[in-house]
Amino acid sequence: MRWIGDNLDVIGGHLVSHLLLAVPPIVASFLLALPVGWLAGRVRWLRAPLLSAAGLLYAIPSLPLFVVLPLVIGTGVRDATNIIVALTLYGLALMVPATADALRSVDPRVVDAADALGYGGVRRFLTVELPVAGPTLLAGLRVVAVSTISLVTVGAVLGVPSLGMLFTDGFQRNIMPSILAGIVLTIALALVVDALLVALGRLVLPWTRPAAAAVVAPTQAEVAP
Amino acid sequence: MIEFTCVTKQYPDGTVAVDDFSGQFPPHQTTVLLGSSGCGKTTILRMVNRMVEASSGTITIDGENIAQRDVVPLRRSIGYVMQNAGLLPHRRVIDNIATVPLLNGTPKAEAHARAEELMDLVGLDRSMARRYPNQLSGGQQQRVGVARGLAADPNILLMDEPFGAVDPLVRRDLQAELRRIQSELGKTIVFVTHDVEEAFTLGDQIIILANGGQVAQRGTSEEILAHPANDFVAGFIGLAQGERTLHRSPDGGGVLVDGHGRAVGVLAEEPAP
Amino acid sequence: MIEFTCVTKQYPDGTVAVDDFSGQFPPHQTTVLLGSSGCGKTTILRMVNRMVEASSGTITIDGENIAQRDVVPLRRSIGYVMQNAGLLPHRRVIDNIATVPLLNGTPKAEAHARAEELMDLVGLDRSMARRYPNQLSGGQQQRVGVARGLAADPNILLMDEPFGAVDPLVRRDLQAELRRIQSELGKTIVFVTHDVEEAFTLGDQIIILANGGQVAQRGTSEEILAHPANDFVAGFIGLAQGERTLHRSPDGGGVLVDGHGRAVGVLAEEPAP
Amino acid sequence: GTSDPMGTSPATTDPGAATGDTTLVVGSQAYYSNEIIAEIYAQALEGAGYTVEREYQIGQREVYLPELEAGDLDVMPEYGGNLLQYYNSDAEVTDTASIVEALGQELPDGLRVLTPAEASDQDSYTVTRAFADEHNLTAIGDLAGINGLTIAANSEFATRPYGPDGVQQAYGVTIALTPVEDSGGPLTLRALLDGTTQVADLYTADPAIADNDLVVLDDPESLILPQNVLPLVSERVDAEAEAVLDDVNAQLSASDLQELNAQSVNEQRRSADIASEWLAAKGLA
Amino acid sequence: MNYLLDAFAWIADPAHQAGPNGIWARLGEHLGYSVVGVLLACLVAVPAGLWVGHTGRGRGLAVGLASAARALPTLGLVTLLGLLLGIGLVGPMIAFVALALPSILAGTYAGVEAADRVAVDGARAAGMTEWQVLTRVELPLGMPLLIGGIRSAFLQVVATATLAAYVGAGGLGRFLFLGLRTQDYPQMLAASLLVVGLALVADIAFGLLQRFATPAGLRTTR
Ligand SMILES: Nc1ncnc2c1ncn2[C@@H]1O[C@H](COP(=O)(O)OP(=O)(O)OP(=O)(O)O)[C@@H](O)[C@H]1O
Ligand SMILES: Nc1ncnc2c1ncn2[C@@H]1O[C@H](COP(=O)(O)OP(=O)(O)OP(=O)(O)O)[C@@H](O)[C@H]1O
Ligand SMILES: [Mg+2]
Ligand SMILES: [Mg+2]
Repeated sequence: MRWIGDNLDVIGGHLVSHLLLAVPPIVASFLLALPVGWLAGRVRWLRAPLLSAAGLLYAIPSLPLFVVLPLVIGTGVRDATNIIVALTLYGLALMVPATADALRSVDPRVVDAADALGYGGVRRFLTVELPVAGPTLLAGLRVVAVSTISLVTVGAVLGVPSLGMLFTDGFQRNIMPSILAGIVLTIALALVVDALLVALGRLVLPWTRPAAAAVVAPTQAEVAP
Repeated sequence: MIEFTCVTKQYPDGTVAVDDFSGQFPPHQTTVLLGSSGCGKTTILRMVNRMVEASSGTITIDGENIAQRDVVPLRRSIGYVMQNAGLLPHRRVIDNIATVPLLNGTPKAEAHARAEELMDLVGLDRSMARRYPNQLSGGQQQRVGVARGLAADPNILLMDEPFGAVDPLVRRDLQAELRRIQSELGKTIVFVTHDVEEAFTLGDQIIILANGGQVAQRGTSEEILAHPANDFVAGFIGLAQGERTLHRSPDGGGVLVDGHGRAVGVLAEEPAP
Repeated sequence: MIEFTCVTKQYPDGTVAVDDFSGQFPPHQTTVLLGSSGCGKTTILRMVNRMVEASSGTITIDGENIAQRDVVPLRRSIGYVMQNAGLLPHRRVIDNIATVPLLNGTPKAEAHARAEELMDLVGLDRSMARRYPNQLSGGQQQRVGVARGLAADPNILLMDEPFGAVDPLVRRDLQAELRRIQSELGKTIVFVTHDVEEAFTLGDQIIILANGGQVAQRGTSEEILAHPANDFVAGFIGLAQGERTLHRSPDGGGVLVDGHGRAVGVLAEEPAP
Repeated sequence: GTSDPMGTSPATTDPGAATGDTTLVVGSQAYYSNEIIAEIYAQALEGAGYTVEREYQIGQREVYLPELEAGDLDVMPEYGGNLLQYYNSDAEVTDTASIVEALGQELPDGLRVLTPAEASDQDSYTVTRAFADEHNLTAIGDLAGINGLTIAANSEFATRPYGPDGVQQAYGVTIALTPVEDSGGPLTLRALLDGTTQVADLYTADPAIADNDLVVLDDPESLILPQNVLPLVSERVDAEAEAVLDDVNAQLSASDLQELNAQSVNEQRRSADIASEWLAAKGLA
Repeated sequence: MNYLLDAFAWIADPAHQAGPNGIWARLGEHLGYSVVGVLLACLVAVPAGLWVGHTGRGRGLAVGLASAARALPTLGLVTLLGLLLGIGLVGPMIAFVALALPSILAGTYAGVEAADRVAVDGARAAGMTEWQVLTRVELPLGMPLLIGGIRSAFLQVVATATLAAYVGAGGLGRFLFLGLRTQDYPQMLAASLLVVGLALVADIAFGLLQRFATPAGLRTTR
């Protein structure tokens, strides 16, 4: 444990770079998944292939992806761009199906009502379907955020600074506290970001607040003991 | 005046929901489309604001063929109240009511002021303005739906079983409210229901539909009750089952019972007021 | 005979749904619990088969305190029909009907044979036996629900707004069917509804409930109509609004109109049969 | 021309405008021992008035060599044999001098290696003291005739001249490979210590060898490539900087490297502290 | 693109296919590790998920745990377990199980919860015991979601099972690491392609299974 006290600056630096590496792919996969998920929900015959393709992205082993991706996108292996693009791909693997589900789960009666009120197509998508799908989108985004933060650590193998460096270095030098600190901080960072997303959700999706739902007609069914 | 001429609707899966329907919905009156489930009531109603496109035939509003009009302005010019209120769950009550004026570019303050007046009109407390739909009871949601339908001050109001999902006490309230509002505003209302009582309560004119949007009879409730056009109509409104043939109960007390012996009401000796 | 003595139900969240309810449901009769939404009807009903446990008070069936009985055999011995049928979506109609006999270990062939008889009884074509619930219309599903409730030949049948979700024509059919079945079988039925007409049609005894399961009045439909116990009851059954006070229409033809001028029926001169 | 929003890669300076620039970028592998050497180089260069940027813990050669070629890195501590092998896996050389010479031809334009140090960190056939005593082992050839031998090493060990095929030919030793991919790290060591394998490929500067009293078997046929430490540098390393690095390398002995590594692993000290102490002790500070 | 073609050529080369170090053997090992890892995870996650879904208790805890398990960095876990356990399959297997847990747990309780509440209520009122409610109603109705959870868990484990080779075990990771270490990129890519191919086949198989497990009554409509 002494090691941790002696290396707080190192750990802190890794924590910051970790966060900076994690945020762009989380945002990017959310934004990119919107059109793809929309397409998967809208165009019937595209649905299965798009969702399968998204699922398979997740099956690409990360190490080779990090090494080969630069050949495709023309960056250096250790470039943040490389890591961000790779993590965005993994994020899409999770976010595309989540988005498709979320958009499909919008009550068709709400969409119908919007049509009947005279919403145009784009406006309806942006101001009705998207916000109404918000809670489900948020659930998907939370999964993406947590797993992206966990995946950032893999970059350490290539020399991209992140909490993962506490694993590689701690491993070589047999410093258990280093590895443990890395694991604990990664999980903590993920949970903090997750909590922030939940808070953000309450802010931008005020109608889903539990206090709001409390006045709804109560359910009839009580689960008997 | 809304006028259907030989309108047919066939859905892509081949279902002919409405077959050669013709009919007029006179201005400033409530026309009720009455019929059992699946007979095509909703389809007819939704053809008026082109939520459903007619397969053939013409529909005119004040003589103008609606097929020539842009759908978005057409829809904004017609009020539409749906069974489950169809409110936007992510908008506050006040914004839900003001939806169409806001879409039309009315300044927010003005739209909201108008929405508050409408809340008064439909009997909603203004304190509910900032709630979300899921914070309201079913009956309150329905009132919001009616207010929204009236927000752009449309000449035409389409109502598709608007009170179908609320409990009977509340339903009776809402019907009374609608009658009051209609007596004030005099809109052209097309009202869909499968509830005979409701149709008789609200309709200036009633169109009883059989399957495929076939008109079985049209007229006022009294015309229909006194002279049902055929067995189908008599059965539908309950005459055939003896439910509308009332007898004095042998127990006395002026209680009237129907053909099943079920108590229905009390006979007042003086004629109708 | 089912008997409630001073039964109270408070839900974990603090809602007192039923407050000190006492009452009897006589054997071989239909008792209707009538009241508006949230007044505690379902809670009372579900305490009979211990789907809801009473917080205090005793409930006995034929003198035996149900709290002493094992819930599983208790529930299997009582038929239960729910609003939306509550069928198992992954079981065929025939298996849905035979659920309880199969649970009780009745051989499959025998249980199925019995289930087919029940299909006849509730007016379902046997050809539907191998369908899944989602391949049936709402009214058909409801018939399956009734058949399932009767499958184990229970003495008691609990029915919670069993016909609430179907359209009025079908509903009238189902009510007639139930009356026929009851006249054949003579079960002890507890029937929950918020529809006054339905209560008057089906109930040998009617218990009108106010909030918290407070008994506002109990009696036959004629007793209640002739002598409503108080304003609440009069309002609830529509007497106060003039809906049950019928006048002869000035148009003649024997048409009777209510206080709103709505046509309700035709007066027959001879007294009830 | 690479985009770099996070600022994780070195400030790229246009190679064309490099003349007179005294900022040098020193990198290291993702290997603590390499980082210590890099830090020694870095501090020595700073002592000579250079501005130094540090890019440590850069994965493997496939990651940092392209960056060197691209001019993003200027100084990288390397190991002669492996570096040559990266560019030419068929190279048949066995001593440091010829390795340096061969590198002169194999290295891409713009890169060169400087004078190697005595210190080296090379592959080995290492056994436990008990196993060595039991079978009377001092050299690899003594393993011949022992049945069921396995060695824990990285997977590429199989393709090396000193791998199972090589020792079979040169020494008549039959040995199977258990691939463990941590490059002689803790897993390899553990496999040896808990008897999963009888032999392990540890790097000779690994302090674990002394700590666990392990025996490094001799290689009289010189199958194992020497891995002397040598700086791989870019064109921006001028004569003056070269002299600084040569001075350091002249003092870096094999035992020094082991001692430096031991400080890092056993005392968990930072490379910066270890490096500055060593430089001071050698009078290079 | 060239690399990709070379990778396909590498796979097609018969010399790389047969034998204990061949593609088929490694594929078999890889599949074996994945199946075992996912099965072990099922052993824990399915009962736990059923309990959470059925009783509604511990849901917050389950969600939190699933989230934490998702955040658990595999690299950290593998290095930690390496230091603790040395080489061998045990360490990676623990990592695979940890990786598979969240999806299976979430799929299971979501599946049970998604079972139509009215149907469940009806089953209970008909006199089913809690066990019968769970096994005859909630489980069959929740099966598609449960299998969906296993499906995504399996995909993740297949991708990660390459790590087994890091600590001396087999699987397609062998090709991957050898290719990486010797700059034999076609071999490394070939390994990745094989992993993705395996995932594709598994995905299709699970898709069929999911369709097959969807109760007939939920599939057919009028
Ligand atoms: N989008 C559609 N595609 C295919 N068939 C449809 C569609 N919408 C309705 N139908 C069919 O058209 C017929 C008429 O439907 P419609 O909704 O107009 O009936 P309705 O009278 O409103 O019934 P309800 O009282 O149940 O609302 C029905 O047979 C229905 O199944
Ligand atoms: N599980 C529960 N937890 C808390 N409160 C409940 C629960 N179930 C019912 N309630 C409350 O108890 C009261 C009575 O409910 P109950 O379902 O018995 O009414 P009901 O008369 O059947 O109404 P409805 O006609 O709407 O079915 C209501 O206020 C309801 O909100
Ligand atoms: Mg309709
Ligand atoms: Mg109820």
